[in-house]
Amino acid sequence: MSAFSFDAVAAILFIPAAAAAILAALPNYKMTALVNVIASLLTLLAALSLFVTERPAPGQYLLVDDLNIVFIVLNTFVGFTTSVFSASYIAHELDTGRLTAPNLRFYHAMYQIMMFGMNLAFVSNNIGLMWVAVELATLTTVLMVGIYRTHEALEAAWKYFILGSVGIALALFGTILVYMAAQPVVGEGTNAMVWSVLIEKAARFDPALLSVAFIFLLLGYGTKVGLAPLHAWLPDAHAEGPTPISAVLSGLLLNVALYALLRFKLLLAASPEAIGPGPLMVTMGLTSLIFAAFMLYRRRDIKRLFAYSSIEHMGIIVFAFGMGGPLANFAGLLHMVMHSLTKSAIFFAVGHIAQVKGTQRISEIRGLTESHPGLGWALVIGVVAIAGLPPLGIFMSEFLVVSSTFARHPWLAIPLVFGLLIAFGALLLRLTGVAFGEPRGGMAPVEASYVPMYSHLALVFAAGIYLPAPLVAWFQHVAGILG
Amino acid sequence: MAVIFELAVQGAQMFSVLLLAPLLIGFVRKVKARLVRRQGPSVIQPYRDLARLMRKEVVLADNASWLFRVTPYLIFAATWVAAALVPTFATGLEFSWAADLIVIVALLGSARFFQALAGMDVGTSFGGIGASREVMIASLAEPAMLLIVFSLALVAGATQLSTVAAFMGSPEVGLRVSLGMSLIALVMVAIAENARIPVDNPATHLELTMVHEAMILEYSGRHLAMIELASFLKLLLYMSLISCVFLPWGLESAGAGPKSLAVGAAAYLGKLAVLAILLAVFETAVAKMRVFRVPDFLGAALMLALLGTLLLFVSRSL
Amino acid sequence: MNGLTFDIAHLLAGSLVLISFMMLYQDRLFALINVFALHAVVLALSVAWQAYIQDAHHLYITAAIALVFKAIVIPVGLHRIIQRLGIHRDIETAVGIGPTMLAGIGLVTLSMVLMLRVTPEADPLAREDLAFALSIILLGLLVMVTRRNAVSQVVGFMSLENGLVLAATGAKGMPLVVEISVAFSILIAFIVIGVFLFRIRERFDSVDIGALDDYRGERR
Amino acid sequence: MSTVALLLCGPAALLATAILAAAISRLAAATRLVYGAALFISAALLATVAGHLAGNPGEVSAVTLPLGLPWTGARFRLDGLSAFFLVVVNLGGSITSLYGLGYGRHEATPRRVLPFYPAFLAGMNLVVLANDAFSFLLCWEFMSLASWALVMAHHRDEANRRAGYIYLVMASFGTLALLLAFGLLAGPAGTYAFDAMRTAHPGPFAAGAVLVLMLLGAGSKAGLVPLHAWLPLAHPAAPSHVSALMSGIMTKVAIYGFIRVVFDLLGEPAWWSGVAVILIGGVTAVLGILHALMEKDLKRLLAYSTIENIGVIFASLGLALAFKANAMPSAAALAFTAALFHVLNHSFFKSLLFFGAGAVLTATGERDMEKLGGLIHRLPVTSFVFLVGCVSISALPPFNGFASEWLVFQAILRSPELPQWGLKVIVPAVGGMLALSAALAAACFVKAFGITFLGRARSAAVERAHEVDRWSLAAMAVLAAFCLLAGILPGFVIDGLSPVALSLVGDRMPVQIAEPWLSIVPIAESRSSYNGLLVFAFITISASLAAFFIHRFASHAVRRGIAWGCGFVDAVPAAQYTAVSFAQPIRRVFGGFAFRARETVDIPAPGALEPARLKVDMHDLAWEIFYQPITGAIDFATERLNHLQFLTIRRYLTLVFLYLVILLLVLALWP
Repeated sequence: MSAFSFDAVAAILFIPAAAAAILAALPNYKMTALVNVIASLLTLLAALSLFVTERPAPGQYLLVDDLNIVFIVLNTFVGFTTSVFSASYIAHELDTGRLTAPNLRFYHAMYQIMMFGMNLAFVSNNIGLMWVAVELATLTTVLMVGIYRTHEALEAAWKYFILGSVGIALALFGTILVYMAAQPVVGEGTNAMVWSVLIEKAARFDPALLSVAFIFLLLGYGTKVGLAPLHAWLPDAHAEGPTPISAVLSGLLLNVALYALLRFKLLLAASPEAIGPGPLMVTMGLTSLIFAAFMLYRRRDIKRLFAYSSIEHMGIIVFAFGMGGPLANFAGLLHMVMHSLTKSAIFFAVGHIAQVKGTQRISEIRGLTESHPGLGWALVIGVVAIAGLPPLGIFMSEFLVVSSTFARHPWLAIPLVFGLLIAFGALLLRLTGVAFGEPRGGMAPVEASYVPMYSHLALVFAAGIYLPAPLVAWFQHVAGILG
Repeated sequence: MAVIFELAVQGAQMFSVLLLAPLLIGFVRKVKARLVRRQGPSVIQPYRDLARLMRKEVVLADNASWLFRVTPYLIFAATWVAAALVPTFATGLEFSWAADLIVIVALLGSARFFQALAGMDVGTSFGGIGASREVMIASLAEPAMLLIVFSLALVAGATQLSTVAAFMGSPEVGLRVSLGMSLIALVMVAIAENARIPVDNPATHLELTMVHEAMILEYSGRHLAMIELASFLKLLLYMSLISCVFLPWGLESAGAGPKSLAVGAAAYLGKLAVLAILLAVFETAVAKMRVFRVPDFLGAALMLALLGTLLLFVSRSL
Repeated sequence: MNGLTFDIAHLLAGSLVLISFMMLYQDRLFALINVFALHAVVLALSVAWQAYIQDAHHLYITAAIALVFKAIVIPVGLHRIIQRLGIHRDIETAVGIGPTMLAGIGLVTLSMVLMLRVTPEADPLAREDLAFALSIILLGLLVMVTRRNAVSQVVGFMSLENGLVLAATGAKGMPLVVEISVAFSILIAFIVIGVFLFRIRERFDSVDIGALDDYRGERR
Repeated sequence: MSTVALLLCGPAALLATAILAAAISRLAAATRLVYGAALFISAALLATVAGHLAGNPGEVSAVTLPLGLPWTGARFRLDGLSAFFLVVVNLGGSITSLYGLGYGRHEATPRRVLPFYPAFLAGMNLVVLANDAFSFLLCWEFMSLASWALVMAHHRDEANRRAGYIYLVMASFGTLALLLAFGLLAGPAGTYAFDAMRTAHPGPFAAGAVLVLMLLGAGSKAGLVPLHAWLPLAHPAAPSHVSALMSGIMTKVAIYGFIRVVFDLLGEPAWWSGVAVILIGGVTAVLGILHALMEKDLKRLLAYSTIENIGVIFASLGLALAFKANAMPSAAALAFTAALFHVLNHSFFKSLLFFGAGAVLTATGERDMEKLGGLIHRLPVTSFVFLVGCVSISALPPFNGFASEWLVFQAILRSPELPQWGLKVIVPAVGGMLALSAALAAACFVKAFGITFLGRARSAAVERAHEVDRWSLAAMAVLAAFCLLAGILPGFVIDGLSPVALSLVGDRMPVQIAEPWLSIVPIAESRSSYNGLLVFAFITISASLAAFFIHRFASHAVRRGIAWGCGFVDAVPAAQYTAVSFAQPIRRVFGGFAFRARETVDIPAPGALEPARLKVDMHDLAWEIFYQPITGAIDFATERLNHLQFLTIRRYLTLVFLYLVILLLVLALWP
């Protein structure tokens, strides 16, 4: 049994890696999309099998615990749906000639490497390994953002690359500091990087070192999370890359970095004299939320608009985790899952829209609910969901965050509510323009399946009405772990 | 037996106000005429006018609607009911509890509502002028009236006219500044509501400042008679209101015997005469004011009424 | 550990900081690159020393990488790029030298203060090394943000990364050091190639520039 | 199966209908099907509640579904208050659906109305039943969302889009305010069930904060000044029967929310809370009706008058709070009953009036009164029922509007017994304001009816108009009948409301049905009493007496001729009095302070041929004082921040660098 379960973890890593190799080698590019989908599906199945099988004991490099299993399943699921969406999307790109066959092979290989990197980051029990994995995922996305080779795409990729590298460096320094803090206690060697070991002995680590370390980690991984003012790469990367990549960036990569942050937050919380991570995260969260909310108003590119909304939501999540406590942590986890699903669904919709309308400029898209009802209403539902209106999932998490915060620290809730309202105003303003009014732009029907989009929305809707008890218990347990 | 008697008294009041109203108007006109050294028409002239109007045919504008034809009866009915519910010579009539002071004010309000509508029905400019000015005046008169009611209710602890009258008759009222203010305010409101000088001139036509007359400009014959009679009743109503609240002497409860009722009736007539003369004197003494001075006039009434209410708190230290 | 080894390590690390200051001082590209080569050499020495005293032989690889790749290959490459782009004449500091130096001094003190809060029972060598590494990193960032030219930004980044390597090697028995240094060298190679391919002087024009002029149509 | 569980089937069925409607909305029969289903379901719900009330009004039944917030569950509860509002909602809902059966057929884009209409009804039902903060807010916002979709039904019109936008933003502002209020009530532990909140009494500061937040949250939905700005935009934008629901019913649901929290969950109020609510109510009433008077768009006029009635209701609720705070339960019961009675009445006549407006719209395609007129000849039935609505809303006896306002005044007349000087002085003043608003309402509806239905036709559209379909007429007739019945038999309503009052303010009004001649006596007969039935009887009798007398003894002759008009003959119908000119005297009196209205007349030089012009400019002060600064501030902030989108990489790096240094400094200075 345990043998098989170990296979499950291995499979999560092995399948994407193998798929990447195959895709890179595959001569027939028509096959690539299909292979990509299949590989993602297999990965998803492997991830799901983690539920039924018993988990391996935490090793020096790999670990499966209650915290990361949530992320893994979410990651593989969105990875799968995105691959389905990407298949139709890329086909269209081929027709319009924005991409060529070799591009395509490269693209799909990269896709799988990225999945590999993210899965590795989730299952790794070694902070060094986690760092490597996160950076691997980041660099692959850099290459994919630049895939269109247009002036803007290259600039976006470059910006992403430079800021990302600085983030990488800072995060690495943080990791080294953690090792140094651990080394006197745990002893030299790999053990001083094994998370499950660290978390036990963290109380005896040097608090000052840990504090400095956390600052560097916060900035390093925070750059990936896209927290203001480290966010600069995010909007352009979302706007200029292929839409499936935007979906993956918003839905998954941000989560990966966030997950890393959470791990270190736990570490820091375990050592009492060290600087409290809560206030820092709350501050960064509020800053990002309010900043992004204001930035939403002047956006002209629809993908950049939703990129900023991702920044806003990351702000909310980081705020929630910063607040801590069972309610806020529960809300944070829920919000993260819901945001991944919703935002990727929105990007699916946006991808179709951009393809039928032939533009990403908001001002040139009008009356979608009339010209493309299926698409338009999906966008309406998605934006309504992302804006935190019921009966969709994000409403529940925002309800919990705001009400619990107001009961505990009223003065923190005021800016939070303020930011939410500002962001809502902006999103609704753009939605009204895009979804209603005289139809404008291309009228051609969409030849692609809405299944991924609507399945995400359905999940979000269901979660807003009813959370199954096991899931709730799970989340509550994890929230408890997060303290 | 008693019930029948009380019903009889109620009925007596209903028809007596109907009969008295034209006489009152005739009396006022007579007095006014004499004050300006004119002979003036006889006191019963209003009856003659009404009778003649009744006999004449009705000339309807082409586009007059059913509302236009129904309204006179509605106005008349509402005013008559209101007038019948104000204690004249006796309090506590059989049906007096069917409506308190607020209801009476509101009944007059409904009459005005339909009158304004009728004014707009034909679609002449004059009707519009009349209606719009009437509602403007009413919108100021009614709050004033309500505040008067308020201070009365504060003093007497009721809005039921019979109770108020009985209380005002009782010795413990004494003389109160606030009551004086309410009286003045009530008089001002009454003048405005009855379209008397200086707010409006009941005896003019073809004047751009007219209000009441402008609304009923299109009426003729029996319809006009109804409306005229209603306006007569209204004047009577206000006079009996003032008399029963502020000069409640001689008012008997309806249960009392015929003799005391007769006394009450005599007293009532006396009060009416006095008030009529005062009205006539006042009207001859002052001049009609511009329509857009009327708000100031009524605003003053409103302020007086409010002031009376607040003073009452002080004097009573409620 | 005896005093001498400690002093030598200390000396090397300190001289790295000094060289970072020298970088701040340069306002010509060629000079900057040369100083950076020196920086790399000293780093190589210090890494080697660490390898010797911790007798961790894999660290020699790191030292070698530093020496060959950073001290020779990259600088040469950058020289050629500069000639290609023809920007060797540029005076390319965004902020004056003086303020930059002051800021640098401030940063070094800051890192000292931070590290002195670390409890002394931690390995003193590690502590000192950390203080220096931190200041080198901060100085590297300073170089990046005070220079206009992509090339000098790359140089700044590389010096930053030298600081990382210094810290990593200073940490006793830290695994993955070699891998990391290799990974970083590749990263840097990418950056350099990027600069070369895209002819990046400082930046592309930003994409969303059109939105600068506000459009009243959508105002409420 | 408990009553509430039975009741929950209703909204469920409505939601199912909504989904069905989304599927079949292309079909021709869809309209009839959906409205028929909605009618049936609402009627069934109404019957269930009526049965419950008839059986055991005091009984409370609750149920918890395994939905919504996991550890709280979706709780629903039926008590006196929710039962009453369920009656309001479903009575309105069923009659509106009846109207929709006819009106819906004129809908150009049924696909944008049919799915959301049942959802809207379901949302309102669920809000009234919800028994925990999460379900309440979820249903509340769902209600807003559904109505927003309905407002956006005619989305090609720029004005409607703007209305929908402002509406939803204001709605979510309100929701966030409610959310904060519930956060305070729930406490850090997060006990979101209403039952738990009821037992836990917050401190004075928290209670005050909750009251303010409720005024913001529920008030913004109900349309309290200055949060009303969205209402006159959004309500008219929707199809007329939806406008009726929004104005007549949804605002009542907002009031339900206010009552539920402030009277039920919050515990004992402080006396100043009464002051706040009374003042806001009075101001809202006066400003609302003044705005209505200045309108010439029929539906917007109605929307503004909704604001006035909401003001009256809130003032009365504030009185109830004040009495309750001073342990005067009987007076509190009087004020509270008056408020609920007015809630019911307003739901009647406002729906009726919006239906009428809808009928006019279908008949003529016009909402602008300046283009209407003389419709009484074209739409006899509609004009009659509309007249009934006008009389009722103008608070004239013997109709229902008067009965409830009379009760409000009776409650005001008990204010001298209040101990606090503030209340003593404020309440009479507010009483004056309410009287003013009542009189202005009469003026407003003289104008509405007179300009729209009387006079001569102002446009060709009117000439072509003809009476609307039977369904609409039936719906309006039913409502008119209700207006009269509630007016002449108020005793029954009052007694029906007594359990609610008993449960929330601790006392009830004396039993009314026992009174002789079915008159209503709030305190004592010697003090005040009113008998709508008798007044109605007297008026009819004396009117018919007079008519009989005249037709018996006087002449019957009638001659038609051209209008006399003192000899002036208005050449064109356009020369009639218009809505604007009708409002001019009142604008002269109140416009100065209410709208900073300025009138400028430019009369051309003697001999010049061009006409003289009267120019009036008015300002919506609420808009200018509250909303424009906010939007301006947002614009400014976005303007400034937007530059951050266009920095060079070096500048971005600088940001990161500075942030790092700052954090390190913080750490260095950390104790």
